Amino acid sequence: MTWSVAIQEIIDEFQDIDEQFERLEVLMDFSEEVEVLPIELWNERNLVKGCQSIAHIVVEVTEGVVWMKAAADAKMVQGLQGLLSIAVNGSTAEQVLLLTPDFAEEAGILNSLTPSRSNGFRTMFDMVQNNVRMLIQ
Amino acid sequence: MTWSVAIQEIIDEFQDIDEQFERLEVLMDFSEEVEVLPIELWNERNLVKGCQSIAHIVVEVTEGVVWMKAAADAKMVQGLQGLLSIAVNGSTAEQVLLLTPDFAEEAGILNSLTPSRSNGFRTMFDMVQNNVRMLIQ
Amino acid sequence: MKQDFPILSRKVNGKRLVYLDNAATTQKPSCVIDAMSEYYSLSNANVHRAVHTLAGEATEGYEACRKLLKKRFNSNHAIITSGTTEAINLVAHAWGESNLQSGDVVLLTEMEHHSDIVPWQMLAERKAIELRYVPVIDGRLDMEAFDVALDGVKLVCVVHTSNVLGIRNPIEKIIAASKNVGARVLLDAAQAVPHEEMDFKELGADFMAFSAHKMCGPTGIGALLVSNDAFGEMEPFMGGGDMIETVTLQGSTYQTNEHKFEAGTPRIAEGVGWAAALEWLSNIDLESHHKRLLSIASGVKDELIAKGMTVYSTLGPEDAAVISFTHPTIHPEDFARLLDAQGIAVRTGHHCAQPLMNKLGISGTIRASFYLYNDQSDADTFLSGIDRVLEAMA
Amino acid sequence: MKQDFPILSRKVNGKRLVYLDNAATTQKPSCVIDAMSEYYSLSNANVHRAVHTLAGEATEGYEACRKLLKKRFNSNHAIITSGTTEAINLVAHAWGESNLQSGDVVLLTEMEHHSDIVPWQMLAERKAIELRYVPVIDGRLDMEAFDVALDGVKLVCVVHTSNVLGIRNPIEKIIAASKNVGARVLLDAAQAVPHEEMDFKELGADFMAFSAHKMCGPTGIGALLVSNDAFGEMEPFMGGGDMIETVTLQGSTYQTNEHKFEAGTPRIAEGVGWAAALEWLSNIDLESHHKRLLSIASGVKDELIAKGMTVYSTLGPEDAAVISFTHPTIHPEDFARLLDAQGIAVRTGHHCAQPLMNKLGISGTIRASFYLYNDQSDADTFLSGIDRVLEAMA
Ligand SMILES: Cc1ncc(COP(=O)(O)O)c(C=O)c1O
Ligand SMILES: Cc1ncc(COP(=O)(O)O)c(C=O)c1O
Repeated sequence: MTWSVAIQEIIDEFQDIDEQFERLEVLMDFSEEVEVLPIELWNERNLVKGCQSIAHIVVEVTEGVVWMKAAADAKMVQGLQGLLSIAVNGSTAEQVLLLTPDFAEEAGILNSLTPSRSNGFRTMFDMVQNNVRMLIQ
Repeated sequence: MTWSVAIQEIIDEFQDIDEQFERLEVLMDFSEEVEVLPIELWNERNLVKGCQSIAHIVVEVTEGVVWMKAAADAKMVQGLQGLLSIAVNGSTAEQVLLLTPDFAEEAGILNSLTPSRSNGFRTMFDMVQNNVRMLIQ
Repeated sequence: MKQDFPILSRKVNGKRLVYLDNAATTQKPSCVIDAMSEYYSLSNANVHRAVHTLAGEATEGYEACRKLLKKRFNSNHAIITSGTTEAINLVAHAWGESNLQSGDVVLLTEMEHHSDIVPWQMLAERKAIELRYVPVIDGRLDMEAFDVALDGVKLVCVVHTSNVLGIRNPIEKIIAASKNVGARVLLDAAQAVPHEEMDFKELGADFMAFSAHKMCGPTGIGALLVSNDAFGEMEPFMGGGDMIETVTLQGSTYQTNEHKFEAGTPRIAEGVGWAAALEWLSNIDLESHHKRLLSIASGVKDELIAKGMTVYSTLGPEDAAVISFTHPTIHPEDFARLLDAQGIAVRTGHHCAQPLMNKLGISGTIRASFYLYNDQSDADTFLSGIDRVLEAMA
Repeated sequence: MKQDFPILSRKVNGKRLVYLDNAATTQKPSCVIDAMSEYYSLSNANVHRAVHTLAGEATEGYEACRKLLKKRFNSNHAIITSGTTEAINLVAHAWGESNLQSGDVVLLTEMEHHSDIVPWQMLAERKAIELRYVPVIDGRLDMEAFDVALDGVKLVCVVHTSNVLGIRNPIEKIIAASKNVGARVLLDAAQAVPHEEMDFKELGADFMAFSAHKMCGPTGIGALLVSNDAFGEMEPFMGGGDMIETVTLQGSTYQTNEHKFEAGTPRIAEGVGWAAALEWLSNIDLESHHKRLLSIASGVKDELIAKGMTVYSTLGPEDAAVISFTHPTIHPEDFARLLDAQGIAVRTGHHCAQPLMNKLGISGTIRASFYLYNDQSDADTFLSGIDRVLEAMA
């Protein structure tokens, strides 16, 4: 398990919730953790493909440190982007490449969402890692 | 129920049999009741359509009396033709037109055969009646 | 009614399942599920051309489905397909290829499901035929435009009942006018057969396509009804076993009945299951359910409007109980997910009708669609579920 | 093994069922029957593009089938169809229409099933392509003639294992030689996948078609595996929901993965059932069963010859345990019916391979085909059943 204390706290928080509705409310709250990608920067290249809502992600690596900006029209998708931001922002490229999407599953978020959505999370996760990989080459 | 004593006897005979194998043996024995249609007279017009084996039937009405000749390469099909011959040969056209294929069901022959075959019997039965109808017009 | 459907006693996210996604697919009564299990446990065999007992039972079971279809819908020809989509593609190939020439016109509507658009666009590319679309105004077909567009048309393809809005189109008028100009008519009846009794001969259409899974039957099977005239004009579509009369290296001859269009091992268990569904439906009074569901849906519609939603369905007296709506700010997906968290299943998206969405000026809706087993308690749960969503998102 | 298959404890005409019609369709283990019932009772919903829980479970269940197919057969692309026949028709349309021109040559064999002949005859008519047939000599493909016929060929279509004779063709050689001349290769693997483990990439063919119902899965579903190269050359076949990316009145764009070829609501319950069958099969050692069944069948073959039958199957070490035979005087139908009376299910007729029948100079055979759950006791019952028929017909 390669996640940070911040992520572990999130996992614990989700695991404490019994009701699916509340879990989704908490997930939506995480949308505030996203550094919002301005609409002028939404384009075909940073569009999240295969996602039903319109979502975009841009990743930067400055002096080895990763930072992502994102936006989505559905609040839950932006919530997932918020989780992802907590997991990657400020980490080193190496740390990000070592991450696996398991933490979302561990938190009970992946299996609480339907496959198309958990795939959406996987897609976003893969997109971030691929971008990091390209940027540090 | 519009069948003759001869048919009733056949029904009784079949109903007395417990084993399907023996029932089929008896059915094949009836193939000897067919007045065989010589091979020179087999043609597209008197071919039984939709039957898996090659079977032919010709019907004559002489002075109001019906007579059929038939042949089939499978012995059980010829057995069914034999049953049909007993039911119609020597009867008047009117009697034949009053017949229904129920007697074969009553004898336990139709449902002991698979649908494609019982349809084969129905097809032959219909063919005989249709021919009689045309011939007396 | 609910106890006939095992799935309805299931809990979703800890709540009683309220299934309001019936326009996508309906649930199955036990008799359908059991008929298929029984088929596989007792009679499974390949059909046609065989003499053993199982094969006879399987053939009888499968062909019983065709017989029931012909009887229920009063049709001389019932071709079994894998669903509405394949049925329409079958018409495009088996009839369209041999009866439409370059320059001929096919008339569609803006309300069509993708399954009644894309096959024609593909045919139009292959054969250089012209496609026209009857416009939608205020959520209904523009019948004046229809009359104008009909000029010189060879085939009219129209959705009987819209899967997005529940609108039942005036198909009797459409068929009469089309017949007047000598056009053949295809009805997309996917959303019609679940909701009303239909007499194919009396309607006078040439083709009617629908799916079993939207009328309590299994997935993987549907049908195309065909008029006598149109049947005679059709050439085979797919080739293979069961559809041939003779095959030689030089060429083949084909069956003359429906089998001509059913290449390969058919959907045997599915036929058995659909037959059970048709038997089950034959004991249901669709008309009284239609009235009951429409009245429940109308109440829901009023409440949704009162709660600030935009509702696109008009729910006229003949329409199906399908409510498409949006909220001014909440994304449909967030909405649907928060309903799902409460055990309520609705669908979101373009519902395979993007041209209609474009016309309505939106990218998607939330759709609640009702069926036989739904009742007022489902509507109440749905509405209080909505309230909770609105509170949470306030 | 037998206790996994509920149908095998059934009695037919008062006798224990001995099911030897496996080349037509195989029986289903309980886990397959139960998986489908469970799907309908717990998770039934339409797949893709939906956010509610049932739709998620249904999508997962259906897509699990595709994943298992890709894994079992080592393929990057697995298109789900309604069976082998539709899979081959899909190739003829989706690949044939856009990659074959007038005058191009497609090479078939005289051993093909109708499903691998008629689609090509129909394509040949549409596009004026040339069909060549590799002849059969002594019940096997004439490989010298194959080498000659290969000249200038664009596509080679060959049955991996014959449904009539059980012959396993030398497909490794056929694929290598075809690739040498730059031809694409389609394998009709309907009778292959039930009997051997196959690695699609290693084989190097471009298309491989097969049906679930011949490998313990449900009716109404099958697959087409496609190589990367060939996949890129395919255009859509049927149009409709699920296969599009966007639809406008002016035209449509399509999905780029397998969904591009799966228009309409897919075979959801069937996918769930097939997935269960694939899981079940993954615990079976096909190779050891192959040896066991071939040895049983060889014994039966010798006995049949001793009893005066003509046997057409050679049963070489790689062939499937399928015995086609005739009796000098007893009509195959009478024979099969008298076996059925004893609970023994065999098939008679041309087995959808009329060209092969013509080559053998007969109109049909009696065929006994063995599968996993058959054992020596079935063979013994079959042989004593034959004895009773011979006595009765003496
Ligand atoms: C060799 C072969 N090819 C093709 C088929 C056709 O398969 P299906 O009828 O399932 O489409 C079969 C089975 O009948 C077969 O045995
Ligand atoms: C109006 C309409 N037409 C066609 C279809 C396509 O049906 P299927 O996906 O069963 O082929 C549907 C269902 O999705 C529909 O609602």
